[in-house]
Amino acid sequence: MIQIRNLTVDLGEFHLNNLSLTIHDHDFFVLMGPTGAGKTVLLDAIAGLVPVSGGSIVISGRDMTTSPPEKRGVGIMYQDYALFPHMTVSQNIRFGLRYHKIKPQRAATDFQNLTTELGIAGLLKRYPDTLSGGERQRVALARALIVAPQVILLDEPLSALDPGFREEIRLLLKRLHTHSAVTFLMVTHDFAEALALATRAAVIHNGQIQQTGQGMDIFHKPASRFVADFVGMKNIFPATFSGSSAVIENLKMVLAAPVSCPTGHIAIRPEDIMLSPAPTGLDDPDGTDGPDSAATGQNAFQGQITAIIDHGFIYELHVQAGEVVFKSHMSKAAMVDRALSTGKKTMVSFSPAAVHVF
Amino acid sequence: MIQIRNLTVDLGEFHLNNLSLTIHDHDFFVLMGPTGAGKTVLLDAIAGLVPVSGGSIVISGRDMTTSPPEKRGVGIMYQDYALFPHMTVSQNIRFGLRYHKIKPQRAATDFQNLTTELGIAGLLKRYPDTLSGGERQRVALARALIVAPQVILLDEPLSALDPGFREEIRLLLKRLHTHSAVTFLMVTHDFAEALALATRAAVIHNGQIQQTGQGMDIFHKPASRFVADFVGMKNIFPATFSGSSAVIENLKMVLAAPVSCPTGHIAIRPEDIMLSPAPTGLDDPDGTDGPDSAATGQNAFQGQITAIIDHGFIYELHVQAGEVVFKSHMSKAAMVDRALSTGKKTMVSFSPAAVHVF
Amino acid sequence: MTRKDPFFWVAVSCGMLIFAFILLPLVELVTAPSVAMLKQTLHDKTVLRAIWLSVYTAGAAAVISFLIGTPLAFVLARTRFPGKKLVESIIDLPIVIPHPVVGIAILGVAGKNHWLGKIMADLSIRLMGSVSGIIVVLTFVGMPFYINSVKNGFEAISPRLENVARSLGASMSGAFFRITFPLAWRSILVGMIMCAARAISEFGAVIIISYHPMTAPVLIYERFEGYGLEYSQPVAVWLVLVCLTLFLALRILAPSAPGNRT
Amino acid sequence: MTRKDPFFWVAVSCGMLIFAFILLPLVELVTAPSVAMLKQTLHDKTVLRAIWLSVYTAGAAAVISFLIGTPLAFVLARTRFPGKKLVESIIDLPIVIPHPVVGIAILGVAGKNHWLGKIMADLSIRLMGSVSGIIVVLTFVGMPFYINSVKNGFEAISPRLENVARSLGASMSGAFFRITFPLAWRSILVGMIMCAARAISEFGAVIIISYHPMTAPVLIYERFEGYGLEYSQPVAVWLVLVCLTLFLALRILAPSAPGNRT
Repeated sequence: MIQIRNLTVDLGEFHLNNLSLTIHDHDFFVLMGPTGAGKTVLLDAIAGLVPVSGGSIVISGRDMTTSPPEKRGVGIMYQDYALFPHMTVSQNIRFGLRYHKIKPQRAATDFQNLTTELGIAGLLKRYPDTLSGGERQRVALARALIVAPQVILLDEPLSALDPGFREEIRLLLKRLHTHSAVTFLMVTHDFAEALALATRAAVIHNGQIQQTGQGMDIFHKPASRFVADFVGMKNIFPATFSGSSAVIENLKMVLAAPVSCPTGHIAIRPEDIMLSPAPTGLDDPDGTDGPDSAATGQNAFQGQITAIIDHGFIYELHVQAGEVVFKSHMSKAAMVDRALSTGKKTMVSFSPAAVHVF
Repeated sequence: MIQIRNLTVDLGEFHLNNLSLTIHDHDFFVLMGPTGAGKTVLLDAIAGLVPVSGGSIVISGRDMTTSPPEKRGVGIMYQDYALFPHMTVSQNIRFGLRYHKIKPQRAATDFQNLTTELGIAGLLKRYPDTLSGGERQRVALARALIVAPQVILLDEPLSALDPGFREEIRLLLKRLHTHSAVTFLMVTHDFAEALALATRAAVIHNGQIQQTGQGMDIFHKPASRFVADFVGMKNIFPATFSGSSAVIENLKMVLAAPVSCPTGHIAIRPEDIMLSPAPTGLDDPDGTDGPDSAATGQNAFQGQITAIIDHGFIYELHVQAGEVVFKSHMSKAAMVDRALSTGKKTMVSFSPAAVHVF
Repeated sequence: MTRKDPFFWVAVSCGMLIFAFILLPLVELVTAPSVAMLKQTLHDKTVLRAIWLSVYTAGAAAVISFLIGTPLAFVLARTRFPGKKLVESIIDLPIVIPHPVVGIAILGVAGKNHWLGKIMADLSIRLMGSVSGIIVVLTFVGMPFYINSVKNGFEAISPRLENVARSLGASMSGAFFRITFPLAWRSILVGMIMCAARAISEFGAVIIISYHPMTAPVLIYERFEGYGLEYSQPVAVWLVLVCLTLFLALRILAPSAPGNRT
Repeated sequence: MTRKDPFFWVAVSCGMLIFAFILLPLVELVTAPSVAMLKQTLHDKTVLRAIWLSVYTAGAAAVISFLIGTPLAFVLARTRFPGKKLVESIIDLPIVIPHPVVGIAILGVAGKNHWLGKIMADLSIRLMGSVSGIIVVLTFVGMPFYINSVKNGFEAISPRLENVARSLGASMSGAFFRITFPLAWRSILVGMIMCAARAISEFGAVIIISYHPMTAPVLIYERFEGYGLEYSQPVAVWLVLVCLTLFLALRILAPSAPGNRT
């Protein structure tokens, strides 16, 4: 078990601010957060690679706050794999063996098993710069795992890989976790990875933990404005509630269930916000992106498009209804076909079930 | 009129390869293409800033192929605006005046009108590094326009701006074009910009023009594999046709209209590819992303998810049906709700109208 | 890097040793002569004349480098051509030639056996034992520092600024003088200071070309040889102060990575 | 940059002038002595001894810099601390001190008036007129070049490699000797060559410390003073060849931006 209590690290740009977190033995714990949130600093702090200015780190009951990295039993795998370029694959993997009291015969067996399991037995004499990204990653994993650490820290292990490879490595990580006693702590900014791998997860922002729990819980029940934003709910508004209706600015809307507290926030995913071309509420007969909702939805407002932002594969449309700006996502094709443009009047609608309250 | 004939430029990394292009007087011509396609090299060649190794550039009937930049009457505005940092806004705008035979009184009036129209009359004494991105752009526009060039070249004028500003500058560019006799040539990698501004457009790739025409024509009727890919049709397959049906690999599908030639390509937008969870063809009752099509579509194949790629706001799913891999886009929420994952069996469907033939 | 490891303390000890090695002689040099002696040295006309000659000739070398080095630095910063590496190596050559050899090499072409020497003799230009000779050798040793610094300065200015200026009607020289030059003044100044700092320290090449008139380093050497350590120290202190002033100006003007310059 | 503009031709002319200025003296130097004379010079024991002394002492300075400069360079590359800029400035100081002043400053602490000189006298270490004295001044002038080069080399190696090594159980020194050092050998070699190249050219500081034993630059000076230009040139040619070999090695080993080093 890793117990982090009120950890404070100050590296100028990057910092951790009174951070507390508990990771149980054999968890596959995934820490999510945007770039600069402090994810890598936290890993470095657990590994003992940055000076800690306050708080404590206890690993398996021993206070490791000021222990040097080599005494912690914590393996680390960086995003760029950090293989030793002047050593062969075999030398890379064996690097740590001399520092651990592992019997030569045991070490040889472990080496054999690991390289076979990771599919790198054929690469042993090659140098890192001749390997593909996926191969490097496997070598880095083998190097970290052969010394049997208590914890292995993974810094965005999938983000530097070709999309086609990710799936394969994801399955490999899951298998390695299942077949070993090692606790995995992985950081990522990709939600899908977290959902696919994590036994538990947390969201970090500004050097502090925002929310801890199951991946699906965080996705469906964000506990704060930041987490709601992080899981992709672009429409977040402070609201006042009465029964199962909510008021934001001057717009009143229906919720799926009654809310007890009088004030809070509502959040709506941009995919759940429908735009229908005619302010009369008439259906789009083309029907490629769910016009049904516009017809049957109980929440519908008249608005005007104020901005169209290109996000590469989709457009984000900002629609002002009263004082409120709703953000909706639309495919390029749908936008071209409907000839939407700034200044155009449109209906905004969403179903009560799409409104998340926190 | 700008007539470019067989233009060849070789700058190592960047090159133009026998490129021909005609731009009419007072066009707002938009040149689209991916990074590295040769867009900026073409602008630099028209402005006379790179050595040309073959072909000719004729501007308003005069062969300018080897003229120095200062003799061409071609203004240029770079993406980073390239304001002179050691001069005030006023000095920047007036920079070109001394090289042009403009009467002082006329120049003073033009200066007044331009700065007023562009809303920068209040910034004249400030230095560029104190200005916002939008302000810098207006100053760069004023500097280029005050010498009344025949042509103004715009290098991705909107890409460095905050999304909120883009709309404003887009309208400004349209107004400036309408109110002046200047020919505008703009390069961009954003389709929406092209559609909003262009009177004519072209797609450039690998130093050559791929297709020229109206923006909407290029979007709806891509003439080549590259253009189809560029306008976002991720599913492009060579196909054989007979009547109104097409065969790709071993899959037979229905088209909206009969095709005369026996072989060619078909292309389908990833947004038009629907996935339905049950291989029985049963509808998804949730209905947020158009399940109707799956039920009514005449083209439906059984497949298996082979990869899930995170594109930030949406996921791209690769589904293998027979020998063919279809790519579909799906929102994060939809994917989480349906619990799709690699290896899962699913139905792929799309309407005959979604299949583009070329 | 944790402060507990013995390795860290080995490194710190090495650092202390190096600081002592560098600072002890310099501190001793500056503190050995009494203030009265330092003041008195300033009344010695020979010393003043030598320091002034050093400053003046080093300044002249910097100005000459500025005049003929700036256009070359600009071309090197803005064009690519085959053999550019060789050209840059040739410009760096004076840095690696041992200092007395520089003097001997220049005297080699200034003598009457060489066509250049004959032309100079016809024009009654004499390098041996003359101020012009000193300026020539100082320019020779200082020029590479000027060109490298200014080339880096020009490279840091976007060619797009010149492009825009030309599209607005300016000729190449117009764009250079109205845009590039005013933006590069800082690196030009740094280059001139580096050139002057290198030139003012020069001894080996100068003593070959000109024992008289005497520059400050030659005077220091003469005093040392003729009268011993104590008499050379006060002059040395004043020269070091001039050099440190230049060094300080350099650090202030060129704050980024000035480590391996000068 | 178009080749039509007059400005371009001004720049090219300046370039030609500078090349002539640099190359004419060097070509004349190398071609003036006949091959027979050059060969004969190599039979002169004094010349051979002087060149060997120069090579040997410069090499010793490079080795000393390697031994005590490497740990300091590593600490400077890996840590941030207040006053780091000052420390780096102190390391650069020897570059800006005029060369004869370096010799005088070092003699200042080696004399019997200084506590350090007394200790050295007790240990019967003599700097004046000794090989150890030459090595000390050459180390003084060469050390900054070594430290700056190796510091840059260490900075180019990702600290993550050391981090991983430590997470695998290596101590700080283990990580340094098994990872960082083997990866930095190229910049260490470049630093040693730069240090040696600077040291082998040194004249002003050496002539103060030691007229005898005679290094090559001092011998060239002596021949010039005693016998004239013709007698100094063959020795100069051989020394220049040694320096150019080092320069070439440097260019080959450090291909990226070696412009303003050496």
